[in-house]
Amino acid sequence: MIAATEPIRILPKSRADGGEGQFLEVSMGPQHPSTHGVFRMDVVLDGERIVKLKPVFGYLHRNHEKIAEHETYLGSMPYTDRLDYFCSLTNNWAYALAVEKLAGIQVPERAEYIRIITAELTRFQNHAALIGFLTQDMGASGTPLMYAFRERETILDLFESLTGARMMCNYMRFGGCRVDLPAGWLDHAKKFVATLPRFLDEFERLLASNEILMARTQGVGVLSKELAVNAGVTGPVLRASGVNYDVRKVDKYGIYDRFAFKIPMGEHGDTYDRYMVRLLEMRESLNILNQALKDIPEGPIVDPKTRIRGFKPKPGEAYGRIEAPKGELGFYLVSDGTSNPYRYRVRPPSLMNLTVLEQLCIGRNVADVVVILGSIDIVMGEVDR
Amino acid sequence: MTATFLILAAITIAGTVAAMAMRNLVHCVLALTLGFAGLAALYLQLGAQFVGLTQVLVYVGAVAILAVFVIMMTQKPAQTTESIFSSFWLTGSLIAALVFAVLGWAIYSSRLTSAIVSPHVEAAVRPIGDALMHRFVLPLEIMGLLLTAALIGAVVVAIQEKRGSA
Amino acid sequence: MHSAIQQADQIFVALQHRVAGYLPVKFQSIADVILSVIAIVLVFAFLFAVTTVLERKGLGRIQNRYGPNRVGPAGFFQPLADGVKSLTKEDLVPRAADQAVHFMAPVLLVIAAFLAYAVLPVGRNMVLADLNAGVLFFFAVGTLVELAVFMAGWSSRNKYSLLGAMRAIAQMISYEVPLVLASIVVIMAAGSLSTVSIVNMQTGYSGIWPHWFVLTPWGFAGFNLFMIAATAESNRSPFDLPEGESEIIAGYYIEYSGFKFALFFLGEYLGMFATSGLAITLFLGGWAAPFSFLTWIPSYLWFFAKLLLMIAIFIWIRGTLPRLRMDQLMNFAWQFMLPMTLINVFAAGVWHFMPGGVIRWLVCAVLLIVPAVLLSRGLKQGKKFEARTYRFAE
Amino acid sequence: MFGEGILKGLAETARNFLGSYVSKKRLTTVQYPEERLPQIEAYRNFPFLVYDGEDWQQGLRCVSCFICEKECPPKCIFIEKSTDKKPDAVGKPQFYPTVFNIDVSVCMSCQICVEVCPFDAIKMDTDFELSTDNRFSGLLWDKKHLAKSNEHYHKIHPTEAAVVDAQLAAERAKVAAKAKAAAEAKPAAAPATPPPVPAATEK
Repeated sequence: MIAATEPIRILPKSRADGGEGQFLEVSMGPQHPSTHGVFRMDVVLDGERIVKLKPVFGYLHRNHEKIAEHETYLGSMPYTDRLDYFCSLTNNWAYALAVEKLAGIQVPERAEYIRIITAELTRFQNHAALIGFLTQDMGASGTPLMYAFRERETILDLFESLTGARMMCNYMRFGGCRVDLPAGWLDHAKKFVATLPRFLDEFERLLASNEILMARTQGVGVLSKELAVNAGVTGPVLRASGVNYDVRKVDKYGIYDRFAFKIPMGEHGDTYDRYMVRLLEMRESLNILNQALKDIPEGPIVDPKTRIRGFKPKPGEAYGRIEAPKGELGFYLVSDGTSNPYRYRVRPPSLMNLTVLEQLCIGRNVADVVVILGSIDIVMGEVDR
Repeated sequence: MTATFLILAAITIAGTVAAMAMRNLVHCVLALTLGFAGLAALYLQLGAQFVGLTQVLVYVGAVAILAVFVIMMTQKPAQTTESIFSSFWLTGSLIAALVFAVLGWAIYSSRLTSAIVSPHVEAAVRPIGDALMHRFVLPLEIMGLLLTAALIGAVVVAIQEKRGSA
Repeated sequence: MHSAIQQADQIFVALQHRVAGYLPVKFQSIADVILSVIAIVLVFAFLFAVTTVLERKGLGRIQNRYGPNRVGPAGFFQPLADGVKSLTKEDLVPRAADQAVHFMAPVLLVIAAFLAYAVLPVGRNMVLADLNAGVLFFFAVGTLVELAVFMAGWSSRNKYSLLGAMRAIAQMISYEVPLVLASIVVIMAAGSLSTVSIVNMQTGYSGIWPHWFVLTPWGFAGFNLFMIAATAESNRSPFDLPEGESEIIAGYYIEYSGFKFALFFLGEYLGMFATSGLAITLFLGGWAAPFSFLTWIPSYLWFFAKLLLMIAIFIWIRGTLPRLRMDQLMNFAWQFMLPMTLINVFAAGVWHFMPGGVIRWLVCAVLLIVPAVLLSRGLKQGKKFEARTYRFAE
Repeated sequence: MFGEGILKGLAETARNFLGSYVSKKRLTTVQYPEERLPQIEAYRNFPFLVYDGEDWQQGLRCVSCFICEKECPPKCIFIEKSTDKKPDAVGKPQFYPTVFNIDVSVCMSCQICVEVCPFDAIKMDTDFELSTDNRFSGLLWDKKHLAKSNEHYHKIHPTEAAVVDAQLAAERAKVAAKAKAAAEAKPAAAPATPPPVPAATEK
């Protein structure tokens, strides 16, 4: 927002830009209803057409990486919850994976299953909420969002009864998970997962063939394959552009190779594809969940050899990455043999995906910017760290 | 000359004077709109509903909005600092006085004014429509044709400009 | 008509005359007008209060929530709480704002919104002014709203409000054309611009069925076109771009707070009621009962029942649809609404000159449906927008 | 035909609108102050210090070993060690904290302190209504405020507390046996430690 005393600044159009008239410079954010947190876009408008867009972030910077260098390895775990606060369990997993690689820890099978179940539930609720937010940005007065949150509540209840917290789970541990599934959790989860296809059907009936939604998203914010790959975009945004890259398939981390699931691919790389790819991914997540909930074995949930206190991995470095709901989430750790990491670096998918925002928005409308931003799916906690 | 007429006339004149005297362009347009509205009210007071309401619809609804839109799109919202009195004010007022005199003479010498019928002629919609469709159908059609031509011309010009810039 | 029923129907008219009758004859006519104005202001302000609750509760239920349910029984005193809140809030005016225009905008908006009710017959003999150009009056007053919106958007000296005002004016001007054209079919059929005589045209019955204009092909199409245009005129979802909560935050009234904000809110809802009221007057028989055996219910109740139904539909649509984009909105206005309304005028003419019967129905229906399908295909831009199928990678 | 998807969507919202009156399951809202969800056993929010027995000062299990203070990620714990010793939960003479403060506004309820505590002295509470009108002293909880009885622990996390109690009882027996052996070996030594606090042994 401009200060009240400041006159409205209008940039003169140069001849090179074509035509007469003036540009309008608007600062969208950091307090704007659809910037998904404290994010700012310096937008130069020609009428309502975007001429220039500069993403400005850092308003939510919390020094995550530097703090982690002064924490013990375990002490950083609760902080990872707060990166992408919608998917704390996948963040936990990525960090645990990196430390396990660093220290060479094996994870018991039951823990792997629990990790996959929680991660896929996380993916489901993230995508559902995202589609809700996306349609909210399109002005659907929150109806799809509320439907998504209705289901998300139940998933969060499951998380709460397992981990003790709804969002800041802090559940994974090096070499496994913190606590075992409580009694009756599996039955409850099975019953709930069985109801989810019905919710997806409802979602599709509500939105998928809606003409307004199609008109608002098809052909909007087209991300080409080349640009996506060059900019390091990952996750559903990349797959919507037609690049077959999913860390679950590429790395087969955990025990993902045991499950049969497919990766939905987009073709046009526009907002509609990004939206549909997520919708289809949710169905695939349900596939994985059904298999995992059926096959989960009994056994220990944590490698008994790992120590909680005085955990000191041998000197070295490791990069652990997973397919988080928003894309490839990686943790790069350097150990010098002490109890805290020498270097701790996060590769946040939101930030990498956000870098293409300007290219997607140039030439579009103000109304398209919020939709494109919504379809990229950012969480500022992860972007700014 | 009733009280209503006096009030409405005062509003109309005040609006138009303000439209000339104010410094901020948007204020001028808004004052002008007040003048238009006052005029419309005068028509309504005379019982000419159709004319009065068309005055509102066209002048307040379209002309004023158009003017305002143009100002909003093109002008910097800064206020002018120069004097509102042009250096040609003497010439201007002379011409105005002349025009006014001619108009006044024309009205006073006209036969229409000498034979005022009744102030309560109901200028209803139907007679106007009848008149437009029967007696004045040719002028109406010509006007329509002219406006259509102007519209098409504007579109053509706009398209050419767009091509030129692209 | 039975005299007791008649009394119930005319109770407010009688009351008005009774009260005015206490005054000297000289002041009676002006007292009549003042009483009607007071009644309109009170009733529609009350309806506004009720509608805000109903909208929030209805939207809540659509979204599987409760909606407001804390203040008073079932939350129905919520508007009181909102009113107290907006009255006690600080009235902020930006320092760079044009103070006078900033102040006048909401006032003008509310005045314009209330003026429109002067020509709406809310019941038998219940109209403030039976102008013989009533419909024209309605549209003329409607243009004042545009001016108020412009004043609000421009005077706030805020870029978002400027964008909002630009959007609002462009949208309102564009949709005024189809709005007027859609109502022209009724004026053609009724042969009058007076709202009262338009309603009177529709009060008859064939058997039990009413003579509403909506029950003809051109009337049905006209009603739908009118409602779409009215939705756009009153800035309701899916045409709520001027407010565009998620895009330009609140559009033209972003810099208003407290009671002035409430006035904008009020003006917007009043505009919605007024256009709905006009749609009822033009197409849905005004205060006439839907079936001949229901005429014993007082006429004003029918009017408000229809109005509430329209409001419910507005809420329902708001709870479902995403917003259009500016260019799509404009395309819709000029590529679909305008041709359709013109075709509808033509169809109404055909209906007028054809002898009654099934053939007339068929001809008119074909005349309307075929272009509607063709034009909607054009809107999809040659199948550019369609549901897609996706491939899966292993 | 244009409008088909819109109509489908309208049907869906209408179904949900009516459904919210028919099925209670659709309405997920809980009318909070009057209506409360059943407490989930695993739920955690803000730690407390466990004490055994009646007297919170005597029964405090904490031995002020500073592990939690060191491990706490946001560093919201502040401990000062005593100079004298008192018997701890299993009967060994240990130091005790003279000051034990946790800052509510900093704590993020991550449970790390609970995990690292070797003495089962600090556990997670379930009370989430911690708001106060004093943001300075009202949000800095001291030892007295933090201390909660073992019964409270049993009430909020029964399964977990039972396991902890069993472990403690086993250790206590071991210590008692050791003490007994020591006492037998050195009968002339100073009188044995006072008997363990009864509350924990009841289970």
